[in-house]
Amino acid sequence: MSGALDGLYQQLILEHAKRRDGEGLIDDFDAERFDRNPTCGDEIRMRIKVEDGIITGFGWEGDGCSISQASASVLAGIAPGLMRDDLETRIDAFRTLMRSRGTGEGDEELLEDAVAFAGVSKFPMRVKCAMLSWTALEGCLQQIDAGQTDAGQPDAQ
Amino acid sequence: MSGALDGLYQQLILEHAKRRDGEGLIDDFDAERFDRNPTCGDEIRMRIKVEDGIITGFGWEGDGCSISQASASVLAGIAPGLMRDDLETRIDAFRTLMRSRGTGEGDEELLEDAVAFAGVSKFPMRVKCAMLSWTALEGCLQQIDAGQTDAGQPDAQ
Amino acid sequence: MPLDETRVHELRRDFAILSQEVNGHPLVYLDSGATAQRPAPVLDAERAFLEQHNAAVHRGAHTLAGLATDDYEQARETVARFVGADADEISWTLNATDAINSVSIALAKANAAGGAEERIRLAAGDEILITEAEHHANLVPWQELAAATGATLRWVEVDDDGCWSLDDMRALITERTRIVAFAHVSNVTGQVAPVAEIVEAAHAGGALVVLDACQSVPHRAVDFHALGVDAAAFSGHKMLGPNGIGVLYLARDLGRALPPARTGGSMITTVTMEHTEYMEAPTRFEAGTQPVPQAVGLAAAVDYLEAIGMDAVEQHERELAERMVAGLSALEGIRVVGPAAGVDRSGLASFIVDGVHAHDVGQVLDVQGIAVRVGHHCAQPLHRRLGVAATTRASAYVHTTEAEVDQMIEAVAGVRAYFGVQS
Amino acid sequence: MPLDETRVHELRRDFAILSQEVNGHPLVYLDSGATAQRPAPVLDAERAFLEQHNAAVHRGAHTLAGLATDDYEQARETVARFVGADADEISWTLNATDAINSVSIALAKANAAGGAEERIRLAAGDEILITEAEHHANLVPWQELAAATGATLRWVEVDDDGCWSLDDMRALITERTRIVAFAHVSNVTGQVAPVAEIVEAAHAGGALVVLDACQSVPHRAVDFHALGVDAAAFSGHKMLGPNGIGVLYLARDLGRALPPARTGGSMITTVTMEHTEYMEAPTRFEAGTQPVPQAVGLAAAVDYLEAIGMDAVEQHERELAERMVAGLSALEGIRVVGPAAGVDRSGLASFIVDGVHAHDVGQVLDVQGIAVRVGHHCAQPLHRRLGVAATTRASAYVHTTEAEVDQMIEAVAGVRAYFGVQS
Ligand SMILES: Cc1ncc(COP(=O)(O)O)c(C=O)c1O
Ligand SMILES: Cc1ncc(COP(=O)(O)O)c(C=O)c1O
Repeated sequence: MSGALDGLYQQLILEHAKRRDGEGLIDDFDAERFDRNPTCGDEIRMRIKVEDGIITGFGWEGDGCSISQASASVLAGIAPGLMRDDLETRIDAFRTLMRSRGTGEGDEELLEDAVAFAGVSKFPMRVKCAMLSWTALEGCLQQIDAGQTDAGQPDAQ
Repeated sequence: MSGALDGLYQQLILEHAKRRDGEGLIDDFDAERFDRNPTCGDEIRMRIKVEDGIITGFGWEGDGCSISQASASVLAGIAPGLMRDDLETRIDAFRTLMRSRGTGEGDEELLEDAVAFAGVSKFPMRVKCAMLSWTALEGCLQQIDAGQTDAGQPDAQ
Repeated sequence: MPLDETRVHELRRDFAILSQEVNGHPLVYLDSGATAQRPAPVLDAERAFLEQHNAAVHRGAHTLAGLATDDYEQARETVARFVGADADEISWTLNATDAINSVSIALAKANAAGGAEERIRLAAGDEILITEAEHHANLVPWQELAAATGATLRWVEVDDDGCWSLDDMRALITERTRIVAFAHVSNVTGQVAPVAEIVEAAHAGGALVVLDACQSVPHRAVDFHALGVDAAAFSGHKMLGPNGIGVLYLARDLGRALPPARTGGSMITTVTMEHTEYMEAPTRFEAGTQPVPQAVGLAAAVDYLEAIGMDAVEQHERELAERMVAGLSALEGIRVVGPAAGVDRSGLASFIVDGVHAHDVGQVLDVQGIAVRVGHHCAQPLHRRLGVAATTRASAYVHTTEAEVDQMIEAVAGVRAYFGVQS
Repeated sequence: MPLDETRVHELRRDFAILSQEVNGHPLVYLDSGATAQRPAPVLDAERAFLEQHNAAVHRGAHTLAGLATDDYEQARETVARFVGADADEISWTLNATDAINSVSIALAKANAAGGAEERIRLAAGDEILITEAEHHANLVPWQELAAATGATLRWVEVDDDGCWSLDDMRALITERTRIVAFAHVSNVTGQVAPVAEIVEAAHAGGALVVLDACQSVPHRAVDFHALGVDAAAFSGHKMLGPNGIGVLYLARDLGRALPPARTGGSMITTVTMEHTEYMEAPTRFEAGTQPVPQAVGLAAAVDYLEAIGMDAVEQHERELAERMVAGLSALEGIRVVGPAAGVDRSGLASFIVDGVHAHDVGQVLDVQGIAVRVGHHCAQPLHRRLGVAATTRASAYVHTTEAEVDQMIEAVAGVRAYFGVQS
């Protein structure tokens, strides 16, 4: 079994699933979002703080499979300190990688530890697990644009 | 074509479909019933009068295929003058004939002209056309037993 | 490529049922308007799915579930594209009747719950507008909605041929009209409705347009976005596809506003014992296990129709309809209902045989192997207006030949003589 | 005749899908609880119908229409007999979810229209009683009915194993209770409800009993008349039959009292523009073109199950369930939910792997060709009570072997080590 699975469960992913970097909700925040993957029940609540267009605070709480939890943990290593435009570029790059059905490798400069998820793209049913926290973050950014701070709608798919 | 059809459209049936014996509603009646075959839209309204257990009045109005109309006309030649129990025996005999799927011939003493319908039993989809007026009559008899005179429920099948 | 006799004969080989004899005669199936037959590629697609990918979709994490989900969503894309819709505007139902009921039930629910958006709220004084020619499926649900909301049901009347006019429809669209529902193509007369013009008039007054597309989508190119309708319904079984599946089109805005008619598994995000939150369209409208193999079969039917080309289908049927109308009208004592010769009609002809009940007409044709439909065709008000309880309808499809039409006409020609009706 | 290994291996040959490899391993399909696979006789029956008899039923007068109608009504007889019902108590729906919704929607309609019979009338203060273990399909529709009528939804709570007790149920049945709805067999825990006892208590107070028979009818002999329930629902796709067809059982009295949820063609006697009269049950509940080939396929599935014998099916699954429970419980860090060993349970086991999310468990099994279901199984409240978002469920059917169960257990045994979870 291990052979087939190792592309999916990279060592780095299993580690992040345990480390859970960034876990815990920050109190001082500009946007909060709750997203859920209704198929498998994975869920995440995320709060961010943005100052002068830079992500200065990031925290999350969640429940779900190792892929979804590791993905949030990896994101915690990427997002803080970035300009929001830069962050959006990275979210797009991650989405492209996830949709590559095993053909993409990911740009390590942009995606850092998140390139470990390249193998997930070969498992179409797990892509949305990996995307959950990234979509939540995108939702937070959109909220800031729209000037709302209420918790988002549960994700429809 | 004629060969295959002649078992169904006996000359006597085609004649009755035109003669329409007993057509016209009687004014002095003990039971009235409206029945409809929802599949093809055939319908009949029937009124009967019963005195001392004998059918003394019988009239109908209807719209439908030649089989259903001829069947009402034939019934008009049978019912009047009969005791109601005798009539029920004949209704049962006719139903048995109709359900025989081509195997029955019908007892001419009981069914008179109605034996001409024997061929209808080979055409299962036409059986309910032939039965329409007989079922309506049965409904009238039941109404008299129940002491009602209101028009019956449209037939469900 | 036109659908010429050679091509039609090629297609016929895909329909095993057509090679049968009925009552000692080769089957002439002229009842596609009631239900169409399925070509082998449709049957094969469904079976292949069931023997290779079958699993519960959107639920499992295992490989088959993933494959089944892909097939299922691919089918939605295919069907959506076919009718000029986006995939999230297409949800599956039991049949077209269920699709229309889903709209009327959802509207009743939205009203009862209160707080519904203005455009889907109905009240006493509001009007629902239909036509006298509607199939019961596009009539009775609106009677029910009127009863539930206090709105009034109004209708455009038909003329002696069973047709209604755009002018009459326009005259009845007022500021009280909240819903306009009508058949794109009538299943009895074959009349084709001027959809875009009605949509314009209805939308000007803020009314929603619900299109019964049961007899159009199978027989001609249809583009819901181009037509601008708010909702539409059609059935798989009338378009060479499976039974047990219907399609509900809800334009994105309406899909967002409508509550689900049915609730249950696979359409929720969060359920507590006290409260439930629903997914977005189309999933919101798909409670419980869906007709997945049927969706796959329906997509195969779409592929089959597209390989022929919907313009070729329409053209083929127009020619057959003209042939039917001309041939039948030329007979003594036969009256064809529907649009006058030369006016657009779909590939069918309903007719009245003077002095012979439709049921007897159908019987005479049946013993010659010719299958037509007799009755009120689920349009009693229309038939009442035509002054008959029943008509006989011959309806064609891609596999219908000119020879079959001629055979039907010839059989009809013998009917009155057989029953001894004088000319 | 018991369902021994020889016979199971014979049966497996009927299921083409089972002979596939998945991820390089022979498929081990342990997701029959979500959707079952169809044996060749079911696929063949449907195809034969479509290639020989397919036509619109109850409508046409032609020969095919007659043959199709016979097949269709014969299917109804077969299915009715299988569940201890009369044919006129069985109507077809899209799926079980649709069947339950048909009851809740009809009850809401009856109440809104006023004049409904006492026993189907609900008002503020009345109670609808369900359990915390219900599938969303037997939960959300009752929330909706409560909202529509002002009635209160109450529920029996489950214990740490996800099971509820007859005593708790009885205690909650009061004179205010108008409807008691529950699953005959839970799709998560496999718990079997004491139906007859609940019916007795419910009927004593004049409440109706609605049985979710989705997980019982496919897996054991069920007799609705003997159980005395007023309504019941199950799905074709879970019993070796087609998707796109569900069954609604309405005891004769209730079938007479309930209005139709959906309206349209083939279920009316008379339609005018102002008013519609409906047929009697079961036709009244079957608006529009029905899933006729699916009904034929479902009857073939019933024949297939009866040839095996429902007692043999039940016994086979009981043995497999015991094997699953024993094998899984023996593993370190695995908790099986549901009834204690020795208590009746259906052929499934849902379990929690300490420290590993169900989705990851399913993934590890899937790469070994083992298909199980992971998630909340459309029972979020139950899972919330169990303290997890998701469980892993293995569910068996007639084709499941002991070797397959053992393979699943062995794969589960390796999961925690793979994810480095300490014991
Ligand atoms: C107990 C139970 N009830 C209801 C349902 C719903 O059945 P369907 O999805 O076929 O409508 C299911 C299956 O999903 C079930 O297991
Ligand atoms: C115009 C029209 N509308 C609605 C329907 C209902 O379709 P279905 O019976 O497939 O629900 C039909 C076919 O019977 C139809 O011809």
